[in-house]
Amino acid sequence: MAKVTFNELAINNLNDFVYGHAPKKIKFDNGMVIGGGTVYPEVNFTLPPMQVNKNTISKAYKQYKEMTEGVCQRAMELQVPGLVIEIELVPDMTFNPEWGIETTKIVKEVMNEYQDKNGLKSLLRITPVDVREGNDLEHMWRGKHWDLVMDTFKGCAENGADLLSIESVGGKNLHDDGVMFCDVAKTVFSLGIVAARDMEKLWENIVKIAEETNIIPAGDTACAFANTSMVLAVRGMIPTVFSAIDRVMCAVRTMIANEQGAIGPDKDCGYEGPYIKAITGTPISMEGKSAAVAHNSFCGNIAAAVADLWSNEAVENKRLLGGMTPEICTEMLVYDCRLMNQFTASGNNLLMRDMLVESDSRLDAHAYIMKPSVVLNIAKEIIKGKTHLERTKIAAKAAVQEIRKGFENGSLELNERELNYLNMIDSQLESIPDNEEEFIADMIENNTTEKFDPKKYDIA
Amino acid sequence: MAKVTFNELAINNLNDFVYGHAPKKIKFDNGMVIGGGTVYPEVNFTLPPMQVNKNTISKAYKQYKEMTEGVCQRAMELQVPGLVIEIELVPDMTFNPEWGIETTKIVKEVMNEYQDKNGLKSLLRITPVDVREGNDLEHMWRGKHWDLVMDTFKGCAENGADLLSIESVGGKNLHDDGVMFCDVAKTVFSLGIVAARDMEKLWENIVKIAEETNIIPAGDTACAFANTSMVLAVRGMIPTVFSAIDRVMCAVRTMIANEQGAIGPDKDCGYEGPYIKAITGTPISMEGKSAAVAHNSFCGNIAAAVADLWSNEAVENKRLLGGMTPEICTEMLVYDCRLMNQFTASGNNLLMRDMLVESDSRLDAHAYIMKPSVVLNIAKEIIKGKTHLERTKIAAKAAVQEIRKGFENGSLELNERELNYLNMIDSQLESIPDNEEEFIADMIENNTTEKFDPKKYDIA
Amino acid sequence: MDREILNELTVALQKGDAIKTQKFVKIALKKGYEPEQILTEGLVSSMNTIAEKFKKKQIFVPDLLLATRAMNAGIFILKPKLKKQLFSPIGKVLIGTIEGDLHDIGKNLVKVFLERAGFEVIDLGNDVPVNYFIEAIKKFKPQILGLSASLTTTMYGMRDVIKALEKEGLRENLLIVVGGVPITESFATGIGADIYDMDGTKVADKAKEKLKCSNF
Amino acid sequence: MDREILNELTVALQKGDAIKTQKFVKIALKKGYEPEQILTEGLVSSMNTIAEKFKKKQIFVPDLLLATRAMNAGIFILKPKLKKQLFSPIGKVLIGTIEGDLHDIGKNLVKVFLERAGFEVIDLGNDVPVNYFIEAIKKFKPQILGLSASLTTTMYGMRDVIKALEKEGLRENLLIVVGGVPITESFATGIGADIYDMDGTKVADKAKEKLKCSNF
Ligand SMILES: [Zn+2]
Ligand SMILES: [Zn+2]
Ligand SMILES: [Zn+2]
Repeated sequence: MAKVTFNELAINNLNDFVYGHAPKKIKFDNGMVIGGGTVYPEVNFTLPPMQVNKNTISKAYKQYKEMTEGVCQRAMELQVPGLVIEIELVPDMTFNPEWGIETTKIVKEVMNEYQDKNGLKSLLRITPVDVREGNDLEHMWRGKHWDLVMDTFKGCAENGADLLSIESVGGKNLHDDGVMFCDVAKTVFSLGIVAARDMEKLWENIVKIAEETNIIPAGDTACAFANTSMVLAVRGMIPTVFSAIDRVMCAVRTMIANEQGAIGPDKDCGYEGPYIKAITGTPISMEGKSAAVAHNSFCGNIAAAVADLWSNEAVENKRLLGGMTPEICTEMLVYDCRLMNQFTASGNNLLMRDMLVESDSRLDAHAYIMKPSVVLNIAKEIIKGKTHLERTKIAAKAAVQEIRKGFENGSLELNERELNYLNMIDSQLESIPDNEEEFIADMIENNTTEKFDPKKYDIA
Repeated sequence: MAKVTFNELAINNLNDFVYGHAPKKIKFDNGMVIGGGTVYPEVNFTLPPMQVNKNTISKAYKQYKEMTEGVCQRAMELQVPGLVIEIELVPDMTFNPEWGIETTKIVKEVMNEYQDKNGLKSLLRITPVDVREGNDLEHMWRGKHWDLVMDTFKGCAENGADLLSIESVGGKNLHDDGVMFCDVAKTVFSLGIVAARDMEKLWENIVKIAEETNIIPAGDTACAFANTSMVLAVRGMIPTVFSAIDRVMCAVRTMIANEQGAIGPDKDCGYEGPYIKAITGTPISMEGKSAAVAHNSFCGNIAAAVADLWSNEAVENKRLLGGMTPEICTEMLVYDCRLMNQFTASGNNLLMRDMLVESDSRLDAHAYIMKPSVVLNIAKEIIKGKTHLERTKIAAKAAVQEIRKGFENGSLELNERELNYLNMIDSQLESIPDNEEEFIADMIENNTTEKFDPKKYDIA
Repeated sequence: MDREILNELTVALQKGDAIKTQKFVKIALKKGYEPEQILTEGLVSSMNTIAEKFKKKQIFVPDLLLATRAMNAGIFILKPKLKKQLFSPIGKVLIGTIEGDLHDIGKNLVKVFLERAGFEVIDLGNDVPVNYFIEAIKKFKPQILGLSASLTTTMYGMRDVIKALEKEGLRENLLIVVGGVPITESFATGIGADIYDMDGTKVADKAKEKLKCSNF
Repeated sequence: MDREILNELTVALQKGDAIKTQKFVKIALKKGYEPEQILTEGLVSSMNTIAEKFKKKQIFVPDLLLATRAMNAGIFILKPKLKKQLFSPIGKVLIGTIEGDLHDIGKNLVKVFLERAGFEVIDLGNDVPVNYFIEAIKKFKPQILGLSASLTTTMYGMRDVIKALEKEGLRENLLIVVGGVPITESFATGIGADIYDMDGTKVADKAKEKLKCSNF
């Protein structure tokens, strides 16, 4: 079970809650310090449309080499104090761990060259794909799929990765249904019970691999969960209040990586990051306006307010007039980071944080629950919960209350449709039984389908 | 000849020199005010690789319609206070004015629809291509090429354009040679004599068309001149001090549009914009980090310091994971503008300006000469010149001095190679004869080639 | 006869209340309404209103889904009493996500809209191998095949499916719709698909329109 | 014989001083150096040093151009005195920018590097129509054709040129290099070009290499 339970906030004072600074900063041998005052760009790039198989894998390697060279070259020309590169392996590179491992080697080699020859400091985050899905999945924690994920982590850890992350998917299918129907009980169950149990098991093992190879178990993201809600909300498919509340609930889930020993920086697309930072004190990676290359959002600025790494999420390798997209994203991120760091250097970082916050927080509920003061208010409640389920329910309840308060005191705009859903979500929360056994039994009974089999999670 | 000569600075005080505010703000019927306090995004998009001809023109129209819809939709969702769209017509749309005119209509129609139905305020800038080049050019100011440019301006002005601009090319061929050899005398001649004469004639006519159609003659850009230097400098091909000095000289040239009656906002890629704003008081459009989609630069942040519109330069219509590139660029610009406007709303815009400035100005000579205090110092000198040639020489000399001062007082880093070129440029400037007649005669004698025929400019 | 009860039915359906919808259908039957009238004036017309509202972004996906569920609940009561099978589907669609691809929210949304438009939809789920598609097409004989891919590395799997169909002689009478985040129109045309659209609300319309002009 | 004068020649050339380069060449001849030695040890070797420095980004384009100009000035003095034509070009290149495209700085840089590498370069300038390319190829019989385009709307003009060459039976013995900001490798391959590169320093190397393995 959980190694650590966070029962206190690592950050209690709003003045200590700012980008670049984290209570538990991480120092690296090359001199980079994440959370030590400087925000670094985290550039994330991927293959353009192409098949990855035996016949094409050498082409894929070549692309990764060129993309890494382009990014390092641009970063060097722009004189960055340090650079993080993230490679989210494509599925075939986890299904064939040797391909993921070779990619890790290739990318790291270029980074080492730039570090040695040009003094460009850099770190490599490797993110295997969580392939534990599909028709032939036997079990979440044993069998072929589990072994592939673990083998990939291990091989990449031994061959150049500095940070390990994953966008894990335990409970995702249930959560998808919850989102489509804005079904709060199902969402709570998928996160507080199913996802939580998977996070414990998964991260216990990732942390072990990282310890054995002496690298950093960085953290997870609710990409498969609250990002689905967020993107659907941005497209007007579901209410933004639902995506906001879902996000806060997801913080409880994502934080389990840290309970198991992950020390940050968590993954860029975890917009729940501010909660992780406030509660655990670990540095976080965030993405916002520059992630428009991957998806739109209503929190392009506020996402930077307490970030320690600043990312573009993921860009496919394509040529635009200004060069290849990975280089272009690098340039954009570098300038954003320069500006934030300049505010820090002149002692005005709190003002910058507040401007980033104020520019977005009024317009959207999801942006609003990322507001540092709101994060601290809610985080304070979350840590009172004794179990992951209880914390998930508290998170939702506190989020509803903060959103309502924000609307009432005029710091958040919500239309009537949104308000209706806020009330609906609130009453759905009320109707979840206090008795956990009863709730779980009821949920298992009504949600066991071919898509969600509790036995694969050793539940029931 | 020139209608107005600017002999005083419109902005004398550093505290009045900031983004969003211009002494000569421009009010539009839809309520938008450029230079009135708010920075608006100016989104610029173009066709992906494709041929434009009789057979494909309808496909091109379809793309423009879709791109405009995507941009307007995203801008509306992000609740922008106002939007500027710029269409830089592709060459075939100036060679066939009817195609440029039809494109203007199509784009404006979508904009009007969004304005009427969704309250999205917007303005359309149309920028015909300056096609006065090529083997069959008869003369810069008469004949087929001239007529095509004028017909395009006229037709677009009558069919939906709100702002007229051009990236004019008079003197470009000479200037190209000047850049490749870092030949200062030739550069001075190309800008202060050849380009200056062309700008007078060209803008006299554009202003006339704008007046007749009751729209705004916005302004020009030294895109074909100092942007060539800037991009070559960023690639390490020529010294950055040359590109910096070239930029300042170009301010004299670009400003001639304003002398002829252009009232701003000048075109985004005119990085000499801060000089235009300081001297003439007209609002300016600028591009920086978000223009990385079109070219890289060393002034991604500082470019925003005194901008009134904030642009992405030009992006080809391609799909990335987050959607089509024009929409993606819109989102990025919107967040940048939101942040700048938030600083203004809270009374901290001067601090934001200084942070934008400080984050870039130390690292590159071209960024350094965009520093507002440096701009005012140099602009003060420029306006002392009696002729365009004299102003061009003063600009170069003052730029050399400011760069040297910056290096000496530690506010600008320059390596030895750059310093050598700075000295070389300085001594080249000294050797330009004071006697203008003599200088011009000498230049014409040594530079008349098939690429540059002074007769086409009625010179000599 | 007062129309009060049909109005109440409409309200219940639009609120997505399946239990009340069933209740009012039963009452209407007792009051002597023809099952056909309850179906068209009570259920179908309200559902059309809901669908219109959704297209105009006046309501959310859950509203649409719950209303659909309520409508189906109402139809469940009516079905045995309808004189003839009013609901013969206008076409049969087979959909699935390409092998190696595990995202299916997008596909699921498209499915909802196709069903709404009167299609019978057979969903093969996600991570579907090429030969599964082939076998299912032989078995179900759909008029339309919907292929979804959300990853740049799996989108070429669509081409593999289309090639396999051609090889098996199954391509000709099939309308192929492809969709997913990375899919562009030119990609769709390039691999030989008929319809490209990512927007669930539009796929159904386009499929209907295309079916009309096709020789199926 | 002291090598002092060759050293001075080297310094003058590397500074790009054409007048001094000519002066020192003349002095060296007077001092009795063989023209061949002045050429190889004085001019060519210093020029190679310059080119190396440029590749390593230790000097700028103008430095390279001025040194080239100085070298050519020196060769102008030496030429009548050389026993045999040492400078037979290693290949003939025809270059030009596609019709409708008026930017040529990129093309000019490539030209400089090709000349540096020993190619004879015939420059058709910019805005070149398809039939001009065809006629020039018939007339000059180059081994290499370089096509440049800087606009997304003109890049397809490259394909037109290649198609016309094929039609005229001129494609086969021609190595085609394409370049320009919007040109990607896959585009280049797609239209049937042999070499794609935007970087002037590399085009020359690649062209040399390819020529070696070709049957020209
Ligand atoms: Zn993610
Ligand atoms: Zn990511
Ligand atoms: Zn431009």
